[in-house]
Amino acid sequence: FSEHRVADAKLKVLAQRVVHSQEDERARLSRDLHDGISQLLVSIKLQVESGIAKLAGPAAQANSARLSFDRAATQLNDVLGEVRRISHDLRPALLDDLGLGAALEHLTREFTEHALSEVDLAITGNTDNLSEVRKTVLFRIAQEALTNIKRHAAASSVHLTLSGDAATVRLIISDNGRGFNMALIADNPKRGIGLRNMVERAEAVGGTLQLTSSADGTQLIATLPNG
Amino acid sequence: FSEHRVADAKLKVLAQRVVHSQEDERARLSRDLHDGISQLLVSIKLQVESGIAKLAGPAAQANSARLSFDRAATQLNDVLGEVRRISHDLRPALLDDLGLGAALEHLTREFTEHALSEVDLAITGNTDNLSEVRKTVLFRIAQEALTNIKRHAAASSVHLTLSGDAATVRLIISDNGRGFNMALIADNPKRGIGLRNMVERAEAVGGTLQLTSSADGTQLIATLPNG
Amino acid sequence: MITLPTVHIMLVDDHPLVRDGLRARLESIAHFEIVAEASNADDALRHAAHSVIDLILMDINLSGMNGIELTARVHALHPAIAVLMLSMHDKAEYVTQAIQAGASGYVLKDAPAIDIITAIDTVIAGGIYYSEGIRSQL
Ligand SMILES: Nc1ncnc2c1ncn2[C@@H]1O[C@H](COP(=O)(O)OP(=O)(O)OP(=O)(O)O)[C@@H](O)[C@H]1O
Ligand SMILES: Nc1ncnc2c1ncn2[C@@H]1O[C@H](COP(=O)(O)OP(=O)(O)OP(=O)(O)O)[C@@H](O)[C@H]1O
Ligand SMILES: [K+]
Ligand SMILES: [Mg+2]
Ligand SMILES: [Mg+2]
Ligand SMILES: [Mg+2]
Repeated sequence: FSEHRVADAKLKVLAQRVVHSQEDERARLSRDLHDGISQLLVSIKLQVESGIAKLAGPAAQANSARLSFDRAATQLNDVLGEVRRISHDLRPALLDDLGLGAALEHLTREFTEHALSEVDLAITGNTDNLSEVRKTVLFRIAQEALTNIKRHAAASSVHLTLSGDAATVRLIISDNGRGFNMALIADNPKRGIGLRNMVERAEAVGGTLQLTSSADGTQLIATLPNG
Repeated sequence: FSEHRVADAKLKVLAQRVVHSQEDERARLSRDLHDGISQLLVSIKLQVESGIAKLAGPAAQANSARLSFDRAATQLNDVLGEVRRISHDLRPALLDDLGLGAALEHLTREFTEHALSEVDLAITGNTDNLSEVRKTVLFRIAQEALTNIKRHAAASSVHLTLSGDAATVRLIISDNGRGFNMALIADNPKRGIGLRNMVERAEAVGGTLQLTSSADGTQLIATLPNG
Repeated sequence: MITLPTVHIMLVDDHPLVRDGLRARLESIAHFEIVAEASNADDALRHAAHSVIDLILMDINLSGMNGIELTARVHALHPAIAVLMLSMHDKAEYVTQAIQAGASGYVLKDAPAIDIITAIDTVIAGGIYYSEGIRSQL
């Protein structure tokens, strides 16, 4: 009975967290679109319209019209970049277009742009038969793991390995950073949700996530059925 | 032990469902932005740039330039409308700007535009102190309930009541439609997720959801702590 | 040639590029003059108290006090200043509350800018103006 209760409590906490995180993401996206994209678009539209109005006026205004259009063109590039950023964050089109390997390459490349660590990625065996949802799960795990390394590890080197055989696909991500005390983290009521998300995601698609950490670094192994 | 197992299995199913639905939502949004918004923006940018090029050319092209800019301005209005729609679907700004009452008014007004049923909404007492997340939960419950009524109830009249006292906030949604057999629905492995989502959302924020249905109609009562 | 009396306008919007765009478009109208800009309620109220302003073009989403509350405030303190809402939102609930707060019109940001110009002239002449996109909702 008490175990039932524990599981029940766990369920409630999970449900609560899910409601929060999904609504938070929606609210953030909605604001990004409304305040970021829409307002920029309004400004671009007004520039174009004022350029048109100036063209219709005395010839002396032609130069000023030209300036409005130039501005609009520049701002259009900005807004395009912003829309692309949002849509990539949501789902890297790469994953659909080129598959998991290319998407991981893209992630590691992006990582080296903003971090001081060396990263390498090795891909062996076959992962082409992996289902869409499992690909997405592995991609999200890699995304969160690299974010954690950037934020917490202070590592000088990071290795990613993706390997597939007939039965399973395995993603290993290891760093030589400062590591962390897993027991302490698990007990911290204010702890983040990244690690827990990873575990839940892996388990939700029939897989497992193993984590080991020491002062020599952190290693994470996600193992999913290959299919 | 077996109850523990049941709860554990429930947990896994929930987690799996969440991973799927969130990724589906993200993928859909990402596509909307990438295929809908980005492509339109690229086309607008080309219009503006070709207009600018024509302005720099012989005077005869001034009219043609003007046409390019006009088209760009029109398309900018289209893209703005589209961004607004996406952002509103994610989270109606009304909820933040004008509160839960106005957001429910909006929902019911939208409902009457597409449904044949009569709807009325009564708001009594105070719900201003309700937390952001509880407001969102009640809004989502009303959204799903009205969608269900539209799709399944064939009701001629629908009542919504939002009321708040010192301790609790209550949202009642009732219709006089054909109702459904709750036991049968619960046992159906192919059943939808709308009702389950409502219950989970209400419980996740410390509330309850009561559902009763008969051949005379369906009634749903969500009760949350007021705060 | 008919010369219309100058309309002194204040722009209230928290997005600087939107203010830039509005200024660019409205300044090409001979009898419009942008005399002030504000990105929040405090600045807007200060300008309203110290400058000659005939009309405020008012955004709804401001950080802090929103544009509808600010409209009520301006309406109470400076009843001679006309307020025209300029908003991304096309929902009737916003329009109703804006009018209750004392706004004389409501124009959508994604309507053609000629709409804003017509609205300003209409409101200054004592009329009330709504964008096409919301007339159908009221
Ligand atoms: N690779 C790593 N190296 C060192 N410490 C790590 C590493 N990964 C995780 N940690 C530690 O584990 C903690 C929990 O990680 P988790 O991803 O769950 O949360 P978070 O990153 O703090 O916040 P968020 O919810 O944004 O992910 C981190 O705060 C950090 O202390
Ligand atoms: N107001 C109602 N009147 C009549 N039947 C209803 C009503 N609400 C729900 N139902 C019945 O209960 C079932 C389950 O509803 P639920 O919202 O969980 O799933 P759904 O609407 O079928 O699919 P979705 O997952 O898209 O919500 C419906 O299929 C319908 O048969
Ligand atoms: K002018
Ligand atoms: Mg993290
Ligand atoms: Mg449903
Ligand atoms: Mg704003």
